[in-house]
Amino acid sequence: MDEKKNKQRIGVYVCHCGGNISEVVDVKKVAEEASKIGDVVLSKDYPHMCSELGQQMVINDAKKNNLDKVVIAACSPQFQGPTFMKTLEKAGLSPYVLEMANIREQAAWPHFNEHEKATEKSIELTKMAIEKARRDEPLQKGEIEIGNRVLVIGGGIAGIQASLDLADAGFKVTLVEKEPSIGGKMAQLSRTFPTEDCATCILSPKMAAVGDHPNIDLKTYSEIESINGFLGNFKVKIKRKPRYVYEDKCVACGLCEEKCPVKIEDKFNEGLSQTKAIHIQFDYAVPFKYYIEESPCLRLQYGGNACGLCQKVCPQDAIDFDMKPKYEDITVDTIIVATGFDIFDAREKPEYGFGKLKNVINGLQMERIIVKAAEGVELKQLGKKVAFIQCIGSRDKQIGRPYCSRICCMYAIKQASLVKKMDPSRDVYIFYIDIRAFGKSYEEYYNRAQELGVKFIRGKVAELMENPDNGKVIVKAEDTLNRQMIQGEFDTVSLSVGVGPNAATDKIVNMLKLAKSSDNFIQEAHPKFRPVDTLVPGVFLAGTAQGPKDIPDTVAQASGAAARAIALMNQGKYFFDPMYAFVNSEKCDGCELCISSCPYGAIKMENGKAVINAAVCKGCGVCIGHCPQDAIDMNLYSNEQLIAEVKTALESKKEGEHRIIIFADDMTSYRLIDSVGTAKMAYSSDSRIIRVPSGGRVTADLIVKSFYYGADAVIVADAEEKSSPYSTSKTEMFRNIEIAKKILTDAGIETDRLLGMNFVTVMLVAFVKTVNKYDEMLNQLGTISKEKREKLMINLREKLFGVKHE
Amino acid sequence: MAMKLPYYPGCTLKTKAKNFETSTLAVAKELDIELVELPKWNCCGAVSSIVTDDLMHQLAPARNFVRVLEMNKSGIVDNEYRLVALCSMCYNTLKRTNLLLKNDHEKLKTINDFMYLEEDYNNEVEVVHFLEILRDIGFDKVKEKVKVDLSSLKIAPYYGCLLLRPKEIAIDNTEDPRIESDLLDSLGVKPIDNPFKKMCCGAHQTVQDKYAVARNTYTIVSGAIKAGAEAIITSCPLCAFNLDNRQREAKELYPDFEGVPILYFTQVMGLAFGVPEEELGFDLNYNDPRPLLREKNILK
Amino acid sequence: MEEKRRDLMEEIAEANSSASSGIDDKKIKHWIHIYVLGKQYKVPASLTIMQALEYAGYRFNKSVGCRAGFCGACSTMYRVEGDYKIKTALACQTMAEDGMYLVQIPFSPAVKAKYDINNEPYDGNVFLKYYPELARCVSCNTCTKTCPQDLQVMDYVQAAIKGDFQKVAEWSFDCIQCGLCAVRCPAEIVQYHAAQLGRRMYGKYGLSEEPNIVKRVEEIMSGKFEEEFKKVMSLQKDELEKVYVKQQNEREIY
Amino acid sequence: MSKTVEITKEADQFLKKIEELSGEKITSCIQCGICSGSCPMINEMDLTPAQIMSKTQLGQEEELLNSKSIWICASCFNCKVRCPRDLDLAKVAEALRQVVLRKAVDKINIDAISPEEMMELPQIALVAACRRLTN
Repeated sequence: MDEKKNKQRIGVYVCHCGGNISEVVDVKKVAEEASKIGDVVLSKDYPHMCSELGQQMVINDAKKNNLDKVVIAACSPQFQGPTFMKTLEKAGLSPYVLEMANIREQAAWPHFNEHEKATEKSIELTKMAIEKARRDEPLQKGEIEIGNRVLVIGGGIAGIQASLDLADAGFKVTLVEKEPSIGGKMAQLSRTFPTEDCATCILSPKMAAVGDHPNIDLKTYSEIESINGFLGNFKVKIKRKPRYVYEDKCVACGLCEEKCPVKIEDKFNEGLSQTKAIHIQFDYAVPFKYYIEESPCLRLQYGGNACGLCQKVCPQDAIDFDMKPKYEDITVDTIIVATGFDIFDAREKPEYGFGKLKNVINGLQMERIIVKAAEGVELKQLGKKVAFIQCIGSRDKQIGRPYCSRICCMYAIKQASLVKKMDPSRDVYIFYIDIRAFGKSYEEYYNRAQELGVKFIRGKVAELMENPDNGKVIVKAEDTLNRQMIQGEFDTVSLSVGVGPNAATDKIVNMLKLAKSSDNFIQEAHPKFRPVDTLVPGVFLAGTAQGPKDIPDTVAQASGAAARAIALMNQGKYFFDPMYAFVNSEKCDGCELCISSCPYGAIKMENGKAVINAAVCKGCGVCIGHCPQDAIDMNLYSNEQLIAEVKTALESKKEGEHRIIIFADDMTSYRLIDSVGTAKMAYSSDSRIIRVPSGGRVTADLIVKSFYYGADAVIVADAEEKSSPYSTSKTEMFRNIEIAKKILTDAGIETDRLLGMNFVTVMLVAFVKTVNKYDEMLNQLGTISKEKREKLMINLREKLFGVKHE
Repeated sequence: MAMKLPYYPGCTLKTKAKNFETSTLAVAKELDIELVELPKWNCCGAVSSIVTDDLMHQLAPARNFVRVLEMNKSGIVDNEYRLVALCSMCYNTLKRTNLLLKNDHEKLKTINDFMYLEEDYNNEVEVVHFLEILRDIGFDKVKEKVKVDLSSLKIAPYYGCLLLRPKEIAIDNTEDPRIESDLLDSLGVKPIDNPFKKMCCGAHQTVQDKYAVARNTYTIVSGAIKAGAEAIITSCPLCAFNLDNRQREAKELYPDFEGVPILYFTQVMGLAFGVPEEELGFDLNYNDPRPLLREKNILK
Repeated sequence: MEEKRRDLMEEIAEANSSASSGIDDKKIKHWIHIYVLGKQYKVPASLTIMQALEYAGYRFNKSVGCRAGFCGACSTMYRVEGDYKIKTALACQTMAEDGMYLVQIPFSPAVKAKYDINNEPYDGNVFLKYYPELARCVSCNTCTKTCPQDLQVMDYVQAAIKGDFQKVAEWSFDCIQCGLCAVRCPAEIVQYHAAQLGRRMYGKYGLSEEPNIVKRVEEIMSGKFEEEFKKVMSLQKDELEKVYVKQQNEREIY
Repeated sequence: MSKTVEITKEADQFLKKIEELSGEKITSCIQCGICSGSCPMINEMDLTPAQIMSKTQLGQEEELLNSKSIWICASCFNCKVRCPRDLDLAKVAEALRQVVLRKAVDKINIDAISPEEMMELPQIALVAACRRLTN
């Protein structure tokens, strides 16, 4: 390393920032101090580094003095970092050999009233940057080849829309649907609010389009078995369940169904009618082909030559009872998850008697009844008095579904309007908690329903009972606006059931290592700005898999997901910062501890050694603290670099002075500290901020060593869980802190000196208070004796990992 | 080898509901369960105190838990910390205090400090209801003991509140309980589903406003009758009192109201097991069930 | 050893004599301080609380009775310096200690129910019928801690709630009705009256008749003692005194 | 004639007091009224359970403490197991009762109960009544 030192040629530039810095910090002195450090071949100060001229100067110097590292002491790297990285590229250098000393946000501004200190701090920050730069590698941007193959999981309206958009844009889509036909829940619906146009009429053309789109490979009655790999190279195994009918041969003549002796309940009609063991899922199914349901079919149950009538009558002999599941392997570049929702099973709320009282139905059954009624088929008599009960399986902590399902109010209003229109003499009530008509022209639709004479009672019905004499349903509730109990008998009560993630969702979530939000739906990358992305590159969300949605939102989001996928694939390449961890295979002893620590499944074992997939790794760095062999390290924030920064920060600590080392995560805390500076909020100038990718990157080892090198207090500042891009960072941070605290205690050092904190970017005051509190605390505690500090290092690795690893 | 369990009778089972206790002990014997009464147990307080700052009323249950510890110490029971309650109110009160002390170590400490004359309680005890014990040993076991054919009887289970609510103490699904009808099934009795089986009888309101309670009694009992029940079973002496004795007031309010006998579930078990009539103490039931039972040739 | 013991006995004798016969204080070696109604008094050691109070100049016309620990009239409540616990005692039975803060409880405000046990059914609910507040017991056990007779008061209260006459009667048998339990009870129960009801009911219905008593009652009824009675009634005061003394002395024999 | 409720500082203090006593976050009630629908004593009540919640939020102390409802509540917990916000109204009612009882008020005079009834009542009835209705 020493001899490496000698080879380096580092250029240092100190920026005045047009007075912002120079009015507080003695920039000349900073430049002068920097120049004294080995390998610094030039050190200048300049009014405006970010100006055209400033950048040009760097380029020229770099070429003239063939610099191999550049340190710019100016504003926050969050601010002008990207600019100067480009500058370096222009100078023919790797953009990753740039280090910035943040002397504006971290020195000049927060310590504007103590010039001395500000200058000292600036000098140290610059030194730290130099030491980090010294250890920078001339890395290049990582990149992956991406093709144009997309997997869409789920053939509901979301999946259909996304597939069509992608296919139309010329991408190759594989659409996988577990049911025999695409269409999803929308296919079951009667009409759509607020326009009341029939769902079938607007859906079936799209389904047909999917059916015969050259760019769409439709795989119905199929399930995803496994997904491996990553962006640009997802390996997918698909299970084709046996239909027992050859799709290519079947012409849907229907003879088989006529002959089939086995009647079963029709799931598509939510069990309100019957169909045969061999049937087509519904009238406009795509593909419009027959299939046999396994369990009820006599032949498939008893084998031999039981029944088999369908086979006998089939003119196409398309029926094959020996059909087996087929497995297909495909490779895709991106994936759109559109697994959709399931309605709440009202039997989980027995007090409403669903499945027990014959006149209590759920919202989806009501849809089917309305559809069929239009066709002249009466699946169930609705009678003259109909009640809708809202929020069944929504907004209900009792069953762990505290969220609003968003669609129930509107579909109930729609259903109420339709049944009222069917028979205006009907008395229709909606019992609600709040009517949420949030969408475009929804409120107006709500109003039309009121004008039709639908009565809205604000009160949640507590339980339903049957009048044994006439089988009618007794509904009792408080009219909370009237402050009176009201009661009535109804011919039909429809439970407006809420929605939850589809039963198939978890399987997919686990395969892709996606995150789930507290409501069990899939977590998007950012609730505001990345609503259809996931944290897994190349995986996008469409429709209700991400949360309850109505059809317009679902379609919009589906198109959004398609667009995001297209934007990514069109580049043909995927670039990413080389900020990833890697394993030193000499040191690795294959203990596999790191594998479980990685939330993204980026680490795999290859012939006895752990290997990290750079493309999958997000660079959170939590794995590093898990390696007993110290075999894992990462780019941009290597162990050596962080230690060097810590050392430098503490070297020039004077007698009686103390230092608070603050590790700040790049995403949130570091920016927060910038804002504190920008707001010129003063905090202890004894603090030294060290930028890290995540709180979880700060290993116990690093913390302990910080104390060893003379830190009097260490604060690890990480993003509040929700605003952190790294799912496990918070927990890992506290894990490391716990370990470190034990070691501190062993050495007789107060654990109060170590703090882990989670911030969001607006917690300016909280930050300032914390740092100043620590400043005061240290005034009392004083510095840590040398003996104690040395005690820390005795068998450090054993202390860190319990047992000694050979 | 009989299963020996610490047993908490509760005040009422020593007085107004003697028949509940005698019948229970009788059927327990049949099932080879020995219910060992807690020494010097004290009244649980009947209702659990539910304001945050009232510890005084948690004392009574806590003391009884200490009694269980003593029973184990002195070897009266062998490492058996399940405390069996019969009366629903006692069950609820004991169980809730037990939960409270499990979840709140501060309060547990305060109580232990206050009861400095007793040995410390450290959440050893688990409060269970006799019905749970029956379910644990299995209703099929119960079935084996049936000697008398009760198939002609139509009985509606009544749960009331305190076996089911709040959820954390429920012995069965809070909204759709089955345990009592399962029991009746195993006894060869036809269980009748009463939609009002979970409705509160009015509990202690019976003291200050008996007619308010009578109105509930009317709803609950006639609900059962409408469903075709000839009798109702319960496991709570207060429910029993309200559903049984308050039929008197109900008749005042609703002249055409016809009552039915109210039985403790253990009395029905006793009948099925052929336990001698005197141990079932039908004389204490306000509406005498014996005529019905004779008419069905269950009693001579 | 012997020596020591004698000294002690002398001390006590001395102290007592000084207390009762008011011999001059100079002779007394051992003093303690007590507080009565907040006022400090210096009194000789080794007196009962009652004697100490009298030494301090209090004259009892209430809170005193048999002076032998039977009548329960001299209930006392006190704390001792350096101990938060509130203590109870019978003033005539307990030695005064240094640093006692004392108050006499001449009477506990308690209403006794009126009943005629001959017209009461032998039914457990009788307790609640006359003393419904029993139902308010919170099992705090304060009564037991308070009882100067060391009775398990809470237990017999609980027995009363359960309507167990025998337990109430047996567990409350030594009650002297001092009333301290009732004064301290947070549920405002009058334990000792309930206990008395229990004992009476048990006595009448719970126990079988005692043959000797039956026999003696018959004798009385049949007028067996009329003669003697008349004789005594006819005596003059001085003669009567003689008889009394004689009879008392005969007592001494056993 | 409808009267206007003043929103006062005291009102909030009363709310806080009840929230503390009951341990329930009364402000999170959404007034769905399912409690009223679940209440077995509703026909005996002047204020519905849901009203009790909203009035407590507004700190209408007098109206609440004088209401019949808080004394009719039999603590059957049917509202608690149904409340979509998992609030325990039985606790709220008990808290309100305690506010009254702790002023050394008894809601029933157990001495006034007729001897006949006293002989008939089961122990638990009286014990429970004392716990819920006397101080």
